[in-house]
Amino acid sequence: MKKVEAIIRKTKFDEVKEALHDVGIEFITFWDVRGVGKTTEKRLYRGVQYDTSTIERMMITFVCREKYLDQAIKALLESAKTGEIGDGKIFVSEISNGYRIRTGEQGDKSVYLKGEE
Amino acid sequence: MKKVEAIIRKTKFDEVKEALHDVGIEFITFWDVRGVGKTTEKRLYRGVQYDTSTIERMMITFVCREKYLDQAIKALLESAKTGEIGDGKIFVSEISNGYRIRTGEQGDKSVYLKGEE
Amino acid sequence: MKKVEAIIRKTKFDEVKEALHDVGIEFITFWDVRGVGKTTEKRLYRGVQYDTSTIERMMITFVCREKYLDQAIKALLESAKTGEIGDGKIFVSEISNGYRIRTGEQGDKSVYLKGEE
Amino acid sequence: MEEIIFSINTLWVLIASALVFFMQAGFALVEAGLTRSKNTANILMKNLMDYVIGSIVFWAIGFGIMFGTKNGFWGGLDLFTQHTYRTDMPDMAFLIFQTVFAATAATIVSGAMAERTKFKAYLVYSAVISLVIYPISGHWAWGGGWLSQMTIPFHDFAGSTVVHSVGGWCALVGAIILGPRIGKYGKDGKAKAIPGHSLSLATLGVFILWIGWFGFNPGSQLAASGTTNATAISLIFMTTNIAGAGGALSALLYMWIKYKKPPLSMTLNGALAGLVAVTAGCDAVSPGGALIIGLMAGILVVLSVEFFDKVVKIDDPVGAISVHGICGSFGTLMVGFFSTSQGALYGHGFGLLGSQVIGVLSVAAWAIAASLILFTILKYTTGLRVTQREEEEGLDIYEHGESAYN
Amino acid sequence: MEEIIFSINTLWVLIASALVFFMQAGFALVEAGLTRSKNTANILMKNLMDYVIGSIVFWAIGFGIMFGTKNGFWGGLDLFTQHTYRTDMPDMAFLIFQTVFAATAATIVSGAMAERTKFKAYLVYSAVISLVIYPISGHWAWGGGWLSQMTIPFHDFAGSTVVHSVGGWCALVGAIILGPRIGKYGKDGKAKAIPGHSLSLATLGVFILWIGWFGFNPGSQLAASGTTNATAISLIFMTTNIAGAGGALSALLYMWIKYKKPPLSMTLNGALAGLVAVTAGCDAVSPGGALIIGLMAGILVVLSVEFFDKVVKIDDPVGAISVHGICGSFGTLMVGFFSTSQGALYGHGFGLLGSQVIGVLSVAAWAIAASLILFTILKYTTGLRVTQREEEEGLDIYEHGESAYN
Amino acid sequence: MEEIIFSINTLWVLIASALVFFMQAGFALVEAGLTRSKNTANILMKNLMDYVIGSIVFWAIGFGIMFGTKNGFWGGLDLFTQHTYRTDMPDMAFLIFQTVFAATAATIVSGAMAERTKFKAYLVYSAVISLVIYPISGHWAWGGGWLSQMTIPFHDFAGSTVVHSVGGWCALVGAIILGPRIGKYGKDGKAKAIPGHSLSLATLGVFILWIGWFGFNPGSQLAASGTTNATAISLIFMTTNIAGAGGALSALLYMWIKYKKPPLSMTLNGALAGLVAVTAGCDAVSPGGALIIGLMAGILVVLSVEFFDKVVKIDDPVGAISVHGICGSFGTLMVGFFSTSQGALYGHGFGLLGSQVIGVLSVAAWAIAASLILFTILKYTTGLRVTQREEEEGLDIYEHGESAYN
Ligand SMILES: Nc1ncnc2c1ncn2[C@@H]1O[C@H](COP(=O)(O)OP(=O)(O)O)[C@@H](O)[C@H]1O
Ligand SMILES: Nc1ncnc2c1ncn2[C@@H]1O[C@H](COP(=O)(O)OP(=O)(O)O)[C@@H](O)[C@H]1O
Ligand SMILES: Nc1ncnc2c1ncn2[C@@H]1O[C@H](COP(=O)(O)OP(=O)(O)O)[C@@H](O)[C@H]1O
Repeated sequence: MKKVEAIIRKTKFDEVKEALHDVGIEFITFWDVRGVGKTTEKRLYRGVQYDTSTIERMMITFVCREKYLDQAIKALLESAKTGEIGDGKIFVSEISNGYRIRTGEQGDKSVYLKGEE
Repeated sequence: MKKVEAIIRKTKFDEVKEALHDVGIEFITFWDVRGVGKTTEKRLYRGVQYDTSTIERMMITFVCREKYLDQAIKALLESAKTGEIGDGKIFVSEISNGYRIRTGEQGDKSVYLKGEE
Repeated sequence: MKKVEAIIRKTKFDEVKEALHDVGIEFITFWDVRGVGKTTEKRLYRGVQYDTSTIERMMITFVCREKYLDQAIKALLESAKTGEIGDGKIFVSEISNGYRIRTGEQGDKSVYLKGEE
Repeated sequence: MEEIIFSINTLWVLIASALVFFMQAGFALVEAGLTRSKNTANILMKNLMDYVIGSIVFWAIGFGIMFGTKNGFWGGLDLFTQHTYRTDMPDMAFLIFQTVFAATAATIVSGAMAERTKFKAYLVYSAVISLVIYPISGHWAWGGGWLSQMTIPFHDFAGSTVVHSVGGWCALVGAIILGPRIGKYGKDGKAKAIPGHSLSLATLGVFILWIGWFGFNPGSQLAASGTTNATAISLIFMTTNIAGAGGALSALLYMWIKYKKPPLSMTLNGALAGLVAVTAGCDAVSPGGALIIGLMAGILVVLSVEFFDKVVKIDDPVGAISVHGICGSFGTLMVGFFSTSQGALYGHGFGLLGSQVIGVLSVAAWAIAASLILFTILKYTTGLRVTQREEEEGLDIYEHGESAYN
Repeated sequence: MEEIIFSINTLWVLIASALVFFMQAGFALVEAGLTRSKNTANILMKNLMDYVIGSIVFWAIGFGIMFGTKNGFWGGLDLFTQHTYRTDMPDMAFLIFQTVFAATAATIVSGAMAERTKFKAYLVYSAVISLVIYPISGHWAWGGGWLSQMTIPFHDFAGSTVVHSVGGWCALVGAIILGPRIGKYGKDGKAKAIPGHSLSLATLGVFILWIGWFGFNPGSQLAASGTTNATAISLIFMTTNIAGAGGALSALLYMWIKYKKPPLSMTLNGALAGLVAVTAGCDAVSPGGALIIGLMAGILVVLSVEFFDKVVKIDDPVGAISVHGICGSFGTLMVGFFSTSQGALYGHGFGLLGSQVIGVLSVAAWAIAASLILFTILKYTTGLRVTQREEEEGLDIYEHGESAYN
Repeated sequence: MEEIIFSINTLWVLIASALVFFMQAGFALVEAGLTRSKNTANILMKNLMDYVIGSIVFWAIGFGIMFGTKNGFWGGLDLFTQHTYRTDMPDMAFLIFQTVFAATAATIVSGAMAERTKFKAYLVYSAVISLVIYPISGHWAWGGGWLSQMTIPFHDFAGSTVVHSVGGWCALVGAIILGPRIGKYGKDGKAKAIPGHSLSLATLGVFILWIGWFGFNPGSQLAASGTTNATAISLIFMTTNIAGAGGALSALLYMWIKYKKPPLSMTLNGALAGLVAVTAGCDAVSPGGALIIGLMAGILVVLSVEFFDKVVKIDDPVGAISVHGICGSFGTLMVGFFSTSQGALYGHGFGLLGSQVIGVLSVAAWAIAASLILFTILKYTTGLRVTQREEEEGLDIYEHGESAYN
């Protein structure tokens, strides 16, 4: 199994979600994150300037079977892209094992439902 | 060292926490996440229906030594389970190295305190 | 590529951010997390004591090329340290692949900009 | 001159009505703040709708039951309030003031039943309390009913018993029938803390309630013209304020001593407890008396919250039973001691105290009986409690299809 | 005696002014709550600044245009309001009351144009509406202008049309010229929901607006002394309250039936719709009439929000066009039916209705024409809309260099 | 007739008291909003408790010191305010109005000392300021003390100096003795921004303070009956409002020009600065004068915040020293220029200005000296500052055992 983590624009979330569903990713988990980088947008708080330009992004993550990976990445790259700086990143890593809490099933079976294939 | 990431029901958090402590997991880190999947609960906002059923979950994560892994998973599976759809998932992955910031200790030592074993 | 995840004190964030930038980490992503451990601080809510001492921490994460790893860890260890219990942890893991959404570039190129080296 | 007196009274009663109306916002914020964010839209909606429904049904029927003159038990019907009731101010002014009072009684209950009650059932309950439960007991004490006809009339100036304890007792019955929230009591039966999602909202709510009380209590004088009235409402301002301060202070100190740390959430309850307790006697006690009543109420509310939470294990997320039911009754009884003109401590014997006991008990009996019937019927018709899944995921999504925060 | 009457009127008008002022906070919270957190500082700032700018320019110029006596179309210039206008209260009291009214008209627009308008452009717009757009139509109806000189004068007691619909029509024009927010309409043109970030803030805002309305409507009586005035303001309190209740109730029920779930966000709009609708006739209708007007407005606002959102695809994040423009106009027309002394339903024929139609249409025409010119000029000078990047990342950072939540 | 005058005055003073009370909520929200969420329960608690404690001790002792007639320096003892002070309204009305004023002076300090002060020490401080520090200077100016007995009496109508600057100076001393928050100044000594956690709360707080000022300033007339009083309070409404608007506007424009972006947080301070500054002369200046005072205060507050923050490096998280201390003093001095009846700009020479200077300086000297002693004693007894760990993890958990948000 592969874990995909993508840092995307919040405004792109709906598109990304749909694109992923379309290629068979059933469940994604996400939360708000912020990013801070070199290019800074000046901020001002009560007369004090501070130049961390934290930008708001959304972290989405899902674990999927190897065979879904390529199409998921493709879907992600297409749906999350605007072409402007700040579109974000996708990182893929290895998951050694997974469990479905409800049933205790492990391995690949933890991420898809038997009979639904 | 292994990293365990579990997406659980918020209501189960207290039980999970205690179960993990009981099997020797000393520290866990957690935050709020949302999940969105195929089964959708219709929502309505000012007359517009939108069908992302984001459900609120809690992500908990901890890094532990190999030998604790099995019992931690067992504890998690038991304490986080309700048997109803939506109980969540557990994913295990490999950590190549860890550091305790306070002391700079690395490797296994970063996740347990000398002398406490 | 390596993924670094560090759980640090919120108050140390600015220092950490600057230290990382100085050693060439261009972009970091972060969010608020809470930790709960064995040492508990009693809390009280409307007369009921509850002894989860969740402490607020910040999770910061970045993916960097192998060659940056050591100096990044060093910078982190120095900048995030107070020497008091609760300084947090750093975990390093392997990333199998990365993509820059804007351009579709993958692998190492996803985390640095051509020509900026 | 008559006209001027009329004007001044009207002005005061209307302004007081606006302030009391604002208490709805206070209740909404306190209750939302002390519960979890997954149920916030639900609790806000309940607080809005009980006012909305109360406004309509109290005008349509409740007011007549309360202020009609049929007999000592109820006032009879005056559909859509057509009769004439007052000569010193327009009937509409009196009606609007009474409407916002009725809504207060109704709104108390939502807090105790928070995070697990079906919205539909709540709406029905809310209509019934403004329609009949509150008006009946209101009639007894304020509408010329039997409590006001006793030799020593029952003294509940602004409604510690008539308004607050009625809400509190209904809340008690509701919370019992509903049962505790999932996760409130561990397998060992020990109470667990379920912290509210925003003490900022709760604190703002208490400040709003406090300013609302400056309409609630002095407004109940129902007049402001003439030296007597002006002096009375000034005293009431003072006693109200001092009792609120006393309640907050003693709750804080008591918690501090007992648990080493003074928590905000309980201090807020202490302030409300003091305000509720002085409501019955705010016109009759001295500022010193008010302070003592407030101080006692602040401690009482802590003990009471712990008692319900830990001993009898009734889950009341915001402490409504303790604040309104217990401290409301307590404050009413204290008038029997602290009334400067009739109280035992001022050497006037225990006559008034007797009346107070009768009043407190009879109103409690009525509120408990009526709400018991009501909630039992609701339980077996619309159903009272949401499903486990709805409760766990939050009422906002399942009952209202939206979430309060995005 | 004269002095006392003078005092009582002053007191009432000033208190009402304070309440109406508070509506600014209500608008700020409703609009902030119903939009996303990345634009919160921006929307709050707009709500603050339109009051600030309105206070200054209305005093400097607007008031004279509105209440001067030059001719039926505009009142002329009275720089910094030096003339004398009233004998029954100080001019300053009248001025401050009118100022908070003017600011209300101005502030309505920010909601409809939220999340994408340049701050600079908003400030200019906001000055112009308080300076001239609102005063002109205000003059027609309230300043002795032509609408008040018709045989059957146009009846808009507290400003359903003069205040609310003016704001609503400007909002309509602004929202059209701006275009929808990024992401509001999918590629297939279907409307998407962009949920607001905090229903707690929005609900508190509605409660604050509601209490503000107790200054807005009864305050428009501009007097409280004497039985007639006291009775009038009491009635207005009642009709205002009942219409708000009616609006909330019918919006809730309608949504419940249609979508199976009653959402808070729309119920809040329903309450406001009822309050706006009754504003024109609050002095002239019976409580029963007010209830019916409110009930109708509650449903109308839902239909209208859906119409603008889904059919004509005008993106109005908080529903300002529907609440203030549509329901304001609707409520004004209803006076023609429900006025107890002049309305068609009470057998007085359609004369008043005719005047109401003329008033509603002429004010709408003026507001739309004036704001069309204004926004077009702004579009080609300062620019009206922020860049795509600013809109996506949030106006707070790019326009104000700070974020509302940290 | 006497009775009616009495009634009208009472009504006005009580309503004003309620509005001023509400300022406590405003302060609580502004301070909570401009600090971090880990200290929210603590700051809310402080704002609640200074009112609670102030209500009790001011009644018990402070009032007598302030309004007694012992001598020009202090008024003497009148335990629990038993004497008679007024004939034109009930003493209780006067007392409650003065109580809410005293609490305002007290509450200002919590903001400047936020996020690092021990709760216990704060409670003691808060008692002492309402008990003696504020009453003494209040006596000088308002209680018949020496400032009011000068040939040209010191003019501080509603307390720019007596209330606000006293709070501001105590805040200054407190902030100095405490030292800056951890992380406020970098190793290079450069000031860092520590953004507050919610500008929504802060903005609502400012709106609430603004409406509270409509009680604070016009209420200080302490009467509303008769043409003179009615005209006076109307003017005060107007000047108060215009100065607040002026302050917000100039702060916004100044920041915009200087930093290219107009931030909300500073504009809020600007509004408060204008309101504070006009408080001294709100009865004596023209609306035009009020506008100018407000405009100047809005710029002054920005300069002052930057001066304290960057130059002298005193860490004042909410800008209380600048808003209340600096702008309060500034506004008081401006009366010497802008008073239409006595001011230099109206050709009445510099006599009043001299008195204003004396008043401002003597009150500042007293407040600084008294609070210096107080805070030094606290430092060496209860301790003033929390430990490093407590400050880093947040005062909520360590001082109160709970967190504001869950
Ligand atoms: N493949 C996945 N990758 C990441 N998160 C997932 C994945 N599958 C489920 N989740 C998370 O787990 C939560 C519960 O999972 P769900 O599939 O509903 O439980 P069940 O296994 O009982 O059907 C979801 O809300 C989602 O956040
Ligand atoms: N094994 C672990 N897995 C995940 N998070 C951890 C782990 N150990 C510690 N943490 C996180 O790091 C934070 C600080 O760690 P702590 O153990 O208190 O520091 P120290 O190493 O100085 O004792 C904790 O709050 C928790 O969030
Ligand atoms: N190396 C990295 N590790 C972790 N997060 C990153 C990294 N690089 C970028 N991000 C996240 O992705 C977001 C957008 O990336 P950015 O570099 O601005 O886009 P682009 O690739 O178009 O230049 C950032 O806000 C940050 O949160």
